[in-house]
Amino acid sequence: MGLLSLLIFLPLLATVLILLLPATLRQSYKYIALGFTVVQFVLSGWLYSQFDNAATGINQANGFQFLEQLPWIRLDLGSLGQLEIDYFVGVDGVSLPLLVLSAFVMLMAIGASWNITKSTKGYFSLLMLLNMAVMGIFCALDFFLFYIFYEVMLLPLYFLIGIWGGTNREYAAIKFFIYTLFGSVFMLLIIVGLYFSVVNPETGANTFNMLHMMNPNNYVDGSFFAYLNNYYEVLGIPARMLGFIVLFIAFAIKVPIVPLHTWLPDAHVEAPTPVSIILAGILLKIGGYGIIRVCYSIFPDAAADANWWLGLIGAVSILYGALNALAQKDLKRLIAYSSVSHMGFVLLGVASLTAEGISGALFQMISHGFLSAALFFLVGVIYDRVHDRYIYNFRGLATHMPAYTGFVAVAFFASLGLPGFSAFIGEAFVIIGTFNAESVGTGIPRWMAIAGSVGILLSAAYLLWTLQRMFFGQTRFKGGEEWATLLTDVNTRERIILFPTLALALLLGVMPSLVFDKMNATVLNLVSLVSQYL
Amino acid sequence: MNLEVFLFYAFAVLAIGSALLVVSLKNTARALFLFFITLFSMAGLFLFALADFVAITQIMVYVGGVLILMIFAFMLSNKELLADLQNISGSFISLPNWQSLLLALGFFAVILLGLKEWNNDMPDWMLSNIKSGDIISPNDNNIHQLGIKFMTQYVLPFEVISIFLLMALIGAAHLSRKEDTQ
Amino acid sequence: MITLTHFLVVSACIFCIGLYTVIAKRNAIMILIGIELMINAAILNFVAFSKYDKINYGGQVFALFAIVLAAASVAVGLAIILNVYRHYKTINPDNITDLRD
Amino acid sequence: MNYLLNISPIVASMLVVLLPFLAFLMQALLGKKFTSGIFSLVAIVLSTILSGLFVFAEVWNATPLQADYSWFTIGEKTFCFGILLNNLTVLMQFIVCIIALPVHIYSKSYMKGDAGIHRYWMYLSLFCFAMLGLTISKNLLMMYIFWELVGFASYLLIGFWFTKESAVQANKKAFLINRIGDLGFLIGLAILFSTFGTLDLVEILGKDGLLFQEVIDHNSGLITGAGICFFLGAMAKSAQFPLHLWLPDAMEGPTSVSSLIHAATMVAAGVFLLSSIFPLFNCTVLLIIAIIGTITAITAAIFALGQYDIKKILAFSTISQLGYMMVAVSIGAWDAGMFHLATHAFFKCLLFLSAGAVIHEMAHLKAHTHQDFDPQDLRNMGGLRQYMPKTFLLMSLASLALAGFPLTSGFLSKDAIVISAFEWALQQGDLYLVVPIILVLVSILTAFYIGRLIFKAFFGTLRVNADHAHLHDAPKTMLIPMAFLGICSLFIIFSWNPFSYANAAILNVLVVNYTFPEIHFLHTIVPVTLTASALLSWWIGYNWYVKGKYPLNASSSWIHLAQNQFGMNEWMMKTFVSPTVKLGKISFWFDKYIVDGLVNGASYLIKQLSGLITWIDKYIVDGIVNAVAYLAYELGNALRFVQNGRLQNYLGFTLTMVLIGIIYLILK
Repeated sequence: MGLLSLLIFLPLLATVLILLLPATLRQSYKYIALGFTVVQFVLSGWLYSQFDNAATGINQANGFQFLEQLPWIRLDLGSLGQLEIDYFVGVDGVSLPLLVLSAFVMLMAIGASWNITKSTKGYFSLLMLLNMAVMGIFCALDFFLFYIFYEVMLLPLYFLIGIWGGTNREYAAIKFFIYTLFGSVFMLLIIVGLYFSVVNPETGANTFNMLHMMNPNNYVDGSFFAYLNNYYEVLGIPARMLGFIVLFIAFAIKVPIVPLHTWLPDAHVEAPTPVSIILAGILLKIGGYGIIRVCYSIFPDAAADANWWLGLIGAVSILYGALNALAQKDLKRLIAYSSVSHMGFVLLGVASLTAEGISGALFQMISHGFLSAALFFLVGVIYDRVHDRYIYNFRGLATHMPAYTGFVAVAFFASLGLPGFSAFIGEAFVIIGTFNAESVGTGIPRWMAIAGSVGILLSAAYLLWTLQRMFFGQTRFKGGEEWATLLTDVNTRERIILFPTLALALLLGVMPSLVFDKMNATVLNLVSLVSQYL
Repeated sequence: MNLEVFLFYAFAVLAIGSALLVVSLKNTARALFLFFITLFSMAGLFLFALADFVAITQIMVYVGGVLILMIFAFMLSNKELLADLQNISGSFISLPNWQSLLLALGFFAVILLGLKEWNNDMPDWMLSNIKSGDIISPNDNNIHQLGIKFMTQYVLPFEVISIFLLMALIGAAHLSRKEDTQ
Repeated sequence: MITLTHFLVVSACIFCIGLYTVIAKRNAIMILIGIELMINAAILNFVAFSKYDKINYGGQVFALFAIVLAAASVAVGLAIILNVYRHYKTINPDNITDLRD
Repeated sequence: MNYLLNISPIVASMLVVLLPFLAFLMQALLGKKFTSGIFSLVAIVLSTILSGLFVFAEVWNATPLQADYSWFTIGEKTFCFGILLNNLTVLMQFIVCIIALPVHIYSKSYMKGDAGIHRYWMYLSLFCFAMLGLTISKNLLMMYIFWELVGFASYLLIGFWFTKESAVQANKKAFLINRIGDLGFLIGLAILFSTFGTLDLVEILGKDGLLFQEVIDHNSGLITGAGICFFLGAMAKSAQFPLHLWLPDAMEGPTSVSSLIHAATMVAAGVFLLSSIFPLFNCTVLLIIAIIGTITAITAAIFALGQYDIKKILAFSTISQLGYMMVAVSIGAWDAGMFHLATHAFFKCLLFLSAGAVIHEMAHLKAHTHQDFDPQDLRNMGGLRQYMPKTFLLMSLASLALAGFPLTSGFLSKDAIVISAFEWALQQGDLYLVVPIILVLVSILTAFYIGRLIFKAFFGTLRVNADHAHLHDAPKTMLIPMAFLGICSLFIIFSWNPFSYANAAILNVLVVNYTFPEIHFLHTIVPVTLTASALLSWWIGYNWYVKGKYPLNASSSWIHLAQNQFGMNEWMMKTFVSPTVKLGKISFWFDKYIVDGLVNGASYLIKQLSGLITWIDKYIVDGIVNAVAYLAYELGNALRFVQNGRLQNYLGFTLTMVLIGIIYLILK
């Protein structure tokens, strides 16, 4: 059993353990979850330290590390040939940082769930199941395996939002579920189409292996997604473009992009704090990861054609999310919209198809991963105390909760892109890369970069405005004296969670090489893979 | 037409006729006595089939046993039952129930049809027996033969039927005994 | 010449009359009589066929068995009828409809 | 000891930057318990010593030094921590240190007793770190990082008294307007990166830098764009019209902060930036800079006339002087700009510190006498000369320097700019003369408004009831730094010749090739004119304000307009802020009702459709099923009489069935 399998299935073990323990030991569930996640985090740290920076990843199996390949399902389908599904996992420069991020965010989420009392058994076992699925998604290199993890992820989330959420939780849970399912169901069609178009050069059988799908030589001539002799069209869209679009939409819902983002504010607002943390910290990244790992790598030709639109969507998401955030009165919703805006940078950077842009986008994913997690956690702090997050109900928190305000200010400034924090590196390089795109000739015009930078301005506007409205000025609460006693400053547990997160943001902002070194070779490989079709 | 045939027809008519009367009569007592005649004529018909011992048994068991049992049961039952059974009111002959009649006639037709078909195609054992002449003739000592058969070939059924008869009698006695006053 | 068919026709007549009695009569004792008629018709058949079986005498033997059975059944049947009357104060089967749905 | 003395300028300059950062960290870790600010003080003292002895002394007028330390690699491009030490950067660093040091000392007593003093020291050290880092960055990305960090520190310090509503509004405004500039800077970076593939200043601008290789058209739209973008950055930081709005509001911060950040150092960073990347600008950009600089200079001077708040007068004065520097840069005399930056740093800092001392006293008076008045309002002051003679002396000195009176440093630097501007304009053509003429006008206005300040505050009689015993000069810890700055405001620091800037050390070392010829007679005429007009304006001011022969209606609408900056704040609010907020609301409405409405509409439609399907299912599909079941039931019910419990009937049916079966067999 390899390290990756261990990493993926450790949480499953925790789930089993939690389910088996009798309810009288319910106090131990969170410790079990915490223990397993800590082990997982250490394991991911070990992977990080053992990672070979020179490996190129993306489309070559030898570019991946910690590979594990086991035949999983082998079925003779008669005239349809041999069904070949592998348990095939590995990491490269794109997935490794996300893997570490996931382990970290999971740790935060467990910490944030410390005070959950409602049926802890179900809660923690679902959380661990989610953990497994997420790890699996980032490691899977077999499309079928990927899809299974992708769907498995939905189920615990649905219950976590639907059971432990806020007042409108059912609506939010169903909306989230349907939205994601909408994307993934069509993804399944494309997976099947790809399966029948691609053969494994060694066995001659059709395959779900993503790496084989990335090699044009493995496509059967004249098959639905073939590079050569492909005359298939659906509604006038060439088949490969269609495949790209459908996969893109599936992942774009997760990112989320602007017209498909409406699940996000609802889900975030209704979800309990830890789930918001996971949603913002990991789930949104799956979208970006999928676009890079699947859309761009398997359909580089279509990606090269479509990237103007992707850039446009990214730019629109940035501005639109920021403008919406400006209009929010609910702190959590504000942060949810800011996520839309910040994830727009990811799309813009990826679309730029420059090494700087894509690296910036990946960095932005990492940075947004723990910054948004920290922000949601911070919202959770006051929501836990007074069950209110309406911005105008608070005033002058700075004098009342100085440490909390300190954390909030750091998190706000970090996420509005103050240099020295990680978000700055991500956003700056997305903009630099996007601006550079016109010189390189990837079809992204410069005004998109400028639009993106206006988004940075707007993000400063809404975050500072919030800071001014909620934290500065004379102390005044809607709940009066009662709130004043309830609103105690951050406690040790919260400090333990927040401090490393923000310290990490600072560390990565000062030493971005910690992430860039791991991904450079991979990103360059991706750029060269796609740019040959430009 | 010789005497034998004439007698056969006479018995047959008597049997069928009395049976019809048994059915049609409303008075149970009368019907019982008419049934007595039917059984007698049936016994007569048995003779024509060269089954003298069966005929005797028929008379002894049925006429001497069953019928007497019935009449006694009838006579010895209490007054209300008697009145019920007599049921003298209404016509002398009850009108036939048309559905039942239809059914009975249907069966009759089917049986006749079967008979007609059957005549053209007798079973093998009969044909071979006819051919080899193993047919009971009026001169045969039936009783002797039956006795041997009962004690050899059919000893097991004979014993079973004896026990069965015993059980039936005990059962009947048990059923018809006066209920214990609680 | 009295053929087998003669017997069979008579037997058929008696059987059908018995059948009718069993179905149509509104009197338990008459139903019993109908049964006896049908049994007799059967016995007649046994006996008539027995003529062609000198080796086994099966027809006659079973005719005798049938007679015994009939006697037993009458005994039991009568006992039942008496009990039924004692219970329901009637022997009209139309009035005993415990089997109704 | 020898070893210590042998540290290289590079290491020393790094230490200069890092020491305040260490102080910041210490102060942050120790938190509330530690209020003396000793770390910050020690750090800035050490920084100043290091900067002066090991950096400035070593590099000034010597070979530039540089060092690169690999930072991170993105794609194939490697970015480095780079330190560039040349005349310009070490000068700037030294100025920052030498200004920061007295301000630190001054703060020690000025901020004494404030509840948030620990934060004050923390922020101040953070600012020093960022500002010092900004000065010696070799890599433009690093410069950008420090550029934003100074803005952040400024944000924190403006909002230092965060319970005050106006302060938090002001710091938000400052940060956001600075953000606009930062974005300009960022886009400029992007343009440079996509043009040159690097952000290293030396690689781009060095002797044979990329910019001077013939690969790039110097007048291309992209380079123009880059120039405009960088200027946008400088505009916001250096408070150029119309992005100057934040600076007057920034006066909400402690006065010591205003003196350091919003007068001497940070706001000058824009000028510094433009000077460092000067070769990048082509004629178009320079013209734009000239126009903006001139407009800034004149409008700010006019606004300064109408102010009553002592700090706001100084703020507008700063803006106006920054406009001067911008003009200097735009005409190609960026050395003059830097010279003015240096001199201005000292006397403006001194002005602020003096104003701080005055405000300090007024606030004490207010607290003591339990009166309610604004301690910063000129209208409440007067006659302070008697109570605070030393402050008066120092402030007058600084005012003279500001007005460009001979023997002060301001005389030299201002003359350098105005004369160069005349020379430039004469070379360029007639229309360009507008610029120097406006500069002269501004100079007169400057003399007038600063005279007004002095006369109103120090002459006449105090306008609020005063318990005279409580008004006295500031304590020594405040006075000594002020005196130090006062000395620095004299000509001797910069040039041995009090009447000609030609001998100024800064101008001689920062070698700039002027594109215009020197015109000798201007070098006499302009200083004389300026001095004479300054004297005239003071005479008028003395008559108006001290003698009380005020000819204007105090409530005239012109004064009001000047006071509230021609309503620019409101106009900006109406034109940019409210529409943005409104746009946000509209887009949220759009999101909530249109986008989400579409989603919900789709779900509603699907629900309706499913309702229809349900209806069909219930009444048609299930209807058929039910009909079959109903039929079976009715049939069963109809046949129920069969099950009547009559044995005979059962028998009859059985037999009928048997009969039918037999008939079927027969017929078959």
